[in-house]
Amino acid sequence: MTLDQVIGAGVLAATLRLATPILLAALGGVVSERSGVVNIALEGCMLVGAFFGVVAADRTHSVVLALAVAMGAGGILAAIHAVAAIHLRSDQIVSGMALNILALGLTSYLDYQFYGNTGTPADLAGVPDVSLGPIAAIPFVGDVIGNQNAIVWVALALVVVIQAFLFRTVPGLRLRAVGEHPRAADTVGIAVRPTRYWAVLASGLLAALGGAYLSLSVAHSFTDGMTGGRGFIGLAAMIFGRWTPAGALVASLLFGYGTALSFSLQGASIGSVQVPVQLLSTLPYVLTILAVAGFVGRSRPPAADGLPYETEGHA
Amino acid sequence: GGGGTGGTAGTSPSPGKAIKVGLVTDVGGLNDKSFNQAANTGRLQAEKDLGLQTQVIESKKQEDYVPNLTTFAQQNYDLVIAVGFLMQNAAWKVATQFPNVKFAIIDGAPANDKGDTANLPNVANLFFKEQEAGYLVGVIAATMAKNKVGKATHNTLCSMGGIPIPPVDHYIAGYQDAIKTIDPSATIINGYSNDFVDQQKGKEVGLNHISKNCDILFQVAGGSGLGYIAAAKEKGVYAIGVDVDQIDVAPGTVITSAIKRVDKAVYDTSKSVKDNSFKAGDNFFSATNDGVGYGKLDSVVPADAKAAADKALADIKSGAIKPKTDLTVK
Amino acid sequence: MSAETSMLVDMRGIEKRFGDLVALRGVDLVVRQGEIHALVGENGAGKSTLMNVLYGLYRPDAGSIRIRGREVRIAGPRDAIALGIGMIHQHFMLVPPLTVAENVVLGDERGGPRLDRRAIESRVADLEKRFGIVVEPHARTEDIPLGLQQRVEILKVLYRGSELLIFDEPTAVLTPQEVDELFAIVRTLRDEGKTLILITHKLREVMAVTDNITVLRGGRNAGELVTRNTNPSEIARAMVGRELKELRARATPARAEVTLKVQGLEAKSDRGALALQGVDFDVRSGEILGIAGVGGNGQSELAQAILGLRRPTGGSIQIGGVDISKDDPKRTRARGVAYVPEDRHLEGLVLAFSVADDFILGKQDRAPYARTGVLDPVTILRNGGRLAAEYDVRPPNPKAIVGNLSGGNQQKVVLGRELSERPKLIVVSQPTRGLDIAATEYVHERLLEQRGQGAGILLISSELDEIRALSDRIAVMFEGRIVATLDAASATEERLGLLMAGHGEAAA
Amino acid sequence: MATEPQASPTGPATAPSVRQPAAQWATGPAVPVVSVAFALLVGMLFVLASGHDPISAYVDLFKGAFGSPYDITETLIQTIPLILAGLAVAVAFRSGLFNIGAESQLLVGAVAAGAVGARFASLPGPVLFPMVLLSGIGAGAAWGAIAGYLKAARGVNEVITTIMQNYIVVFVMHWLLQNGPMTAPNALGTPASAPIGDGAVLPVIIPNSIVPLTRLHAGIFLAIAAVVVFWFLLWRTSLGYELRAVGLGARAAAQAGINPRTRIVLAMAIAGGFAGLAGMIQVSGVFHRVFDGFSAGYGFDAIAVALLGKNSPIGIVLAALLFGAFARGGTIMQANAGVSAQLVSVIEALVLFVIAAELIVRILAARRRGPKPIEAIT
Ligand SMILES: Nc1ncnc2c1ncn2[C@@H]1O[C@H](COP(=O)(O)OP(=O)(O)OP(=O)(O)O)[C@@H](O)[C@H]1O
Ligand SMILES: Nc1ncnc2c1ncn2[C@@H]1O[C@H](COP(=O)(O)OP(=O)(O)OP(=O)(O)O)[C@@H](O)[C@H]1O
Ligand SMILES: [Mg+2]
Ligand SMILES: [Mg+2]
Repeated sequence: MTLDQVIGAGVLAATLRLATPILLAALGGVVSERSGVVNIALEGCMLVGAFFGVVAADRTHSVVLALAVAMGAGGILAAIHAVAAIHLRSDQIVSGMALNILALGLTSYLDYQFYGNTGTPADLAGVPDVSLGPIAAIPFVGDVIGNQNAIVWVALALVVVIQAFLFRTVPGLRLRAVGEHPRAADTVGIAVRPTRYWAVLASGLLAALGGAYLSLSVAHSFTDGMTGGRGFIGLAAMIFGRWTPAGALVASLLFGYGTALSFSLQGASIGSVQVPVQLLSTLPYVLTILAVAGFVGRSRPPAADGLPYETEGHA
Repeated sequence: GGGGTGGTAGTSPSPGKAIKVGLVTDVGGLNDKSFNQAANTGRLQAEKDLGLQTQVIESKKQEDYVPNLTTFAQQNYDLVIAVGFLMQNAAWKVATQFPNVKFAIIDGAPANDKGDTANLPNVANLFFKEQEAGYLVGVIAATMAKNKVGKATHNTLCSMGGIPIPPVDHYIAGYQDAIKTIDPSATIINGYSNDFVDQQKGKEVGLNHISKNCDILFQVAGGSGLGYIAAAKEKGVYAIGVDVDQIDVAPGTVITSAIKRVDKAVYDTSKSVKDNSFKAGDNFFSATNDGVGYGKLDSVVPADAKAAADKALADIKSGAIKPKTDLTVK
Repeated sequence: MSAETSMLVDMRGIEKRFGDLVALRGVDLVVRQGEIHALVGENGAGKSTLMNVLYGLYRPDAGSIRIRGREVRIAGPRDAIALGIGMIHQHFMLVPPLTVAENVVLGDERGGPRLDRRAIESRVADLEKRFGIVVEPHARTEDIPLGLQQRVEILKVLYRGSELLIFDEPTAVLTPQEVDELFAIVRTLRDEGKTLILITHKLREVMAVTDNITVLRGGRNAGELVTRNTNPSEIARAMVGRELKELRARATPARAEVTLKVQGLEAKSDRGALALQGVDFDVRSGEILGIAGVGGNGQSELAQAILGLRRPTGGSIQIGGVDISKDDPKRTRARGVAYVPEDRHLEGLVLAFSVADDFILGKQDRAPYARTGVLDPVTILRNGGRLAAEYDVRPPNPKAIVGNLSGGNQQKVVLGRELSERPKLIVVSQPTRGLDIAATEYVHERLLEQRGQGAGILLISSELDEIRALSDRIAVMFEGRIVATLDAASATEERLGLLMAGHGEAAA
Repeated sequence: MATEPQASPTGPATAPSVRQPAAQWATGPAVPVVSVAFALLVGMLFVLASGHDPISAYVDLFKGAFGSPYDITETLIQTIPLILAGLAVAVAFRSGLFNIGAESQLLVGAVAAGAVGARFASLPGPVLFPMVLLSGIGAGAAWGAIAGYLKAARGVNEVITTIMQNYIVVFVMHWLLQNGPMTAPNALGTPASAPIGDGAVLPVIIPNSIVPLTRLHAGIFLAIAAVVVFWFLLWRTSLGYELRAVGLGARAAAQAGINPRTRIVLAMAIAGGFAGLAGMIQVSGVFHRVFDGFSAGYGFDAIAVALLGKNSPIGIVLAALLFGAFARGGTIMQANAGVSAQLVSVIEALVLFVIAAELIVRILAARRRGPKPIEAIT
């Protein structure tokens, strides 16, 4: 085990890449749950984002359109969840699970319909990397951040934007009020349900962007179930990060770092014992549990998280 | 796809009762970018060329194998094909119940509840010698690396498996065996994404390998391996595909593919039922009968590399070379 | 000002149904400009419902509303706010993690989308200065005492320029000082020309500050009274339909043995501050010791420490001579300690349980309700029916869900559970908060009955009337200490008030 | 000290919620039936759109699930692990916890059962079977208890722990079974453990002379027993009362002498036990060994099963049957009507969604409330 394998520029760069989709899902979770709606359909939103992004990139050859379509698809899925959760006051978890199953079935059905045995075309328009010019030339720093994908930067910027939105703007204040005490918000004339609709919709857009990152930035193609549970990891990151964007960033980075380590340490040995690759793969998960148990501890969700708002219910 | 694209359309079914072939995938499903997909290609080919009536069931869970095979057997299918070694025991169970139905298992033989395999009179065991395919692409890669062709300048060759299971490791073992034979000084690195689906994981392993100067990356990881190829494409190095011909996945990056003709196995076995030449017991698909091989070559592959591969192919056929099945470098 | 325009609110024939339940059956309410109008009635009479209709939270099924003579449709709080109506709800409508200033301006933040905290805080500070209602604008709302939270509610309404302020049971959770301060504010507001509607169960308050009174009973009007021409018993008669009982005179307790002995007790609050700093007192059997004090001076921590819900950091708690300061609630209760917590929704009851199930909370693992860990549903149900009847729970259905009972009836379930096994010591906290006269009377009778049977009772209440009416001795708590212990006879309201405010004197 | 802020349940607050009175009309027995019918109707449009005959597709779906004794037994085989994993989720929900970890608890139970069953394969059934049974349940319980302990002692949200645990187990199983400590020498291509001893095998309960080929094993009795245990435990024992009390009102429970911390650990252990039993049954009844990729996602379906079944015993059984029927019927739909597996998933998701959203009921209810729509306040 060398220092380079543990904190080398390669590992840190990989950390950023691996954290990005989880971060985007977690940001979606933060926005939705801050408004009081549990959205475990994030995984499904990511998946439709990944798929429809590829379809649009294939049909339009435009990255911008591809991203728009990807996010639109995530938005639609989220909107369905919003109707169930907000309007119909359905069980939010069942609705989310159903939409996850739907997304998996639908994307893989359509993938086969559209691309059959051949897979997605090879010349897809992809989201480009951003070269930071002179910064890229700086040793180490340049190796870490010099050539990251545009969506990585977008995700990091979104952390700042959403953190500022939630805690430094009036609409953010209202959104938090709706998630903590919807009736109080209602009594001062804040429209509870529309606020929640927007928040859930936004969560779908964000998660779908995470999915599009996987298909359009990382893989340049779509494969069934390619999100691999990142939506759920994102949920965990959201909780770990105490329902704040900055916290979600820390959690996602930690998780990404664990995953990056599990690759860079392959073949390394502790003393004379070579660690089995399969056990190395547990690193990010174990690390997350340890971090939460060791440093983070109790975190409390928004008080009205997951509770449908009954306008004529009792306070 | 790796199947020959036959052009004979309009072959109408034989006037008698149509032969029925049922294909049961393993849990990887039809879109696995790997052998289920290849098997399905073979099925569709057989339907088209041979006028068979075919159907496919995708298994969602391991416990579905028995009922899924049974479903076809009960409906008096002539041939039921189980795709994947995971179905060895299921195939044994169902085949012993339906002695009048013919079965075939890709990558396996019927195995009883104890795990002991036994040949059954109505089951064809379709085996592939993946190490031979691995060896052939290893020859191409090592030759290019040795001669510093194109971007292959570091004489470092890598591979990535999905998970370390025998069919995967056979490919890699053959690959490494060839490299060691051609250039003992070459650096060999192997890794695993521990996943057959996740592209990002595959890509990260690839980027990690490239940072260690790998310039030829051989993927044996299904969908996850597409990420490995994506890494090669992004960093401008070479990749080698697996199972089916993946040259079109990333033209200019993928220099060739280690091919396992699952489609051929399905097609040939279907045909054998129609022709009444069905052979129970072990059927090997190897270099000898074009069951494995290497795929189309990119233009960057020099003639001497192709020549070396063809020579190796001949030696394998003649038995002069027997590629290893154990990894040289873990 | 003509009679017509002086009529600020004119509600006519208001009806409201919740499913099969008719909460309002054609109620009229007239409130004149500039008056303080009392709205009284027993629990469930429909007071809150009527006000929720006026504030646009509920839509009436029938009836009309005129504001300043003009017929209006109030479809939501926004409409109400626009009409100059503001409501201070019984259960505060504050978002706990937000600051005071944020809560005040929420929904009407003014200025751009950027949340300019400093501007908001200074605006709120100006408002506070104008009305003389002072709260730290940048404090987190969940960190400040209930009395201050209520001021935030009032500020919210004033901020929106409301002319009509509806107070739903504003004094239920306030200490006497806070009540006095509130009424001072209320009078100032009237003098400023505001109109106020005050819902309360306390007739003393009605007599003290209001001008006119509307009485509701069972969703109907049961009387319109002018405060200065009436008296408490007339109001009570209209509300309850019978005369008020005077509390029976109490026999002085026999000098009995000490049940609870607390010595040098120290404990920390949830936030880590020293909440109890050397508390000494004892409670004898057959005696009620009242703990008076402004909320937040350690009363809650005291109750929790005795119960074993909070581990003391020093001192001792003895029941019958045995130290229990390290016991958990289960062991404490096994020694004959009963507990009526101040928050019956959160702490007293599992609201989703049936009445019968809530009656056995804490007794679920012992005979006759369970044997070797297996519940006996027949016994539990029978016990539920018996206690429901004995404690006058309405409806007396042991299968009813507790969350659907009225506050008074919920409290009866708590009492039935806690008092039915002849406890040695009863720790009671705010036992009649939010209850109407009849229910309050009922609770008091039950506590006196326990005293008569020899139980020692530690009564924590912010109602001085309650403390004085029930206690044999009164201890005053201030900043985590007992600053004085008085005989009931010598504890005048003035003396108690001074002590509670920290103006000490030599203990009597 | 014990007054911990349990008031607002971490994890989804819907979990232990009392059905709001306003939702009480959503309970009639006809409701799920109507919902399923409606969902199938919607699914029909999808089948139609994909170019298949919806009527025959549905006939196949139904016939596949219930068309013959064999099909019924296959449906039941699918249902068994769903019931048990559903119970694992439901016990936690009832205790105010969200258990996303039924999947890994099931796997851990399977691994333990497979390891013990293979290691002591030569022991006679009366000795071996209880050993395998207990190791499956015990391992699942211990694995579940870890999440409970971390929550009780360190305040770690169980959602995080159980999600992470799911992944950890998958990789540990890779290691155990791919040339690892449990790998059987003659497993051929399959990364699998050695078969369990005959004594540990759950027998097939219907003779093949009556229902040819059936695999329906005695695990169904264990599943039924588990449902009864679930009901009895929660509603007929002191512990169950305590778990529900903690789930519905932790502070009230705490002041009454019920320590929420210990109950949280117990609840997760019991949940893990049910899931572990599911894994053990899959080993003893279906596969007779453990192999890599053993997981079938039961633990995730179980979340839907539990919530669909409203965390009640009968509800869980019915919801599991619905899922089981889809799993089995979907196969036949593929084989006969040629409807692809993904499309079957889509229809399944639709059914789930319609039932979850209680669409029908809520639409009807909105109507019954008359002209004032509940969402009118803006
Ligand atoms: N949201 C609701 N749903 C159903 N019934 C309700 C609802 N709110 C109030 N009620 C019923 O309406 C009646 C009047 O209740 P309301 O809250 O107006 O009484 P109140 O006079 O304010 O009582 P209290 O003195 O206890 O505050 C009660 O019988 C109550 O059960
Ligand atoms: N959702 C509801 N459905 C039916 N009745 C309800 C509902 N919510 C409240 N109620 C009824 O409203 C009445 C008032 O409820 P509330 O909880 O305000 O009681 P309360 O006497 O004011 O108690 P407290 O002051 O302790 O809150 C009760 O009679 C209760 O039965
Ligand atoms: Mg009220
Ligand atoms: Mg009240």
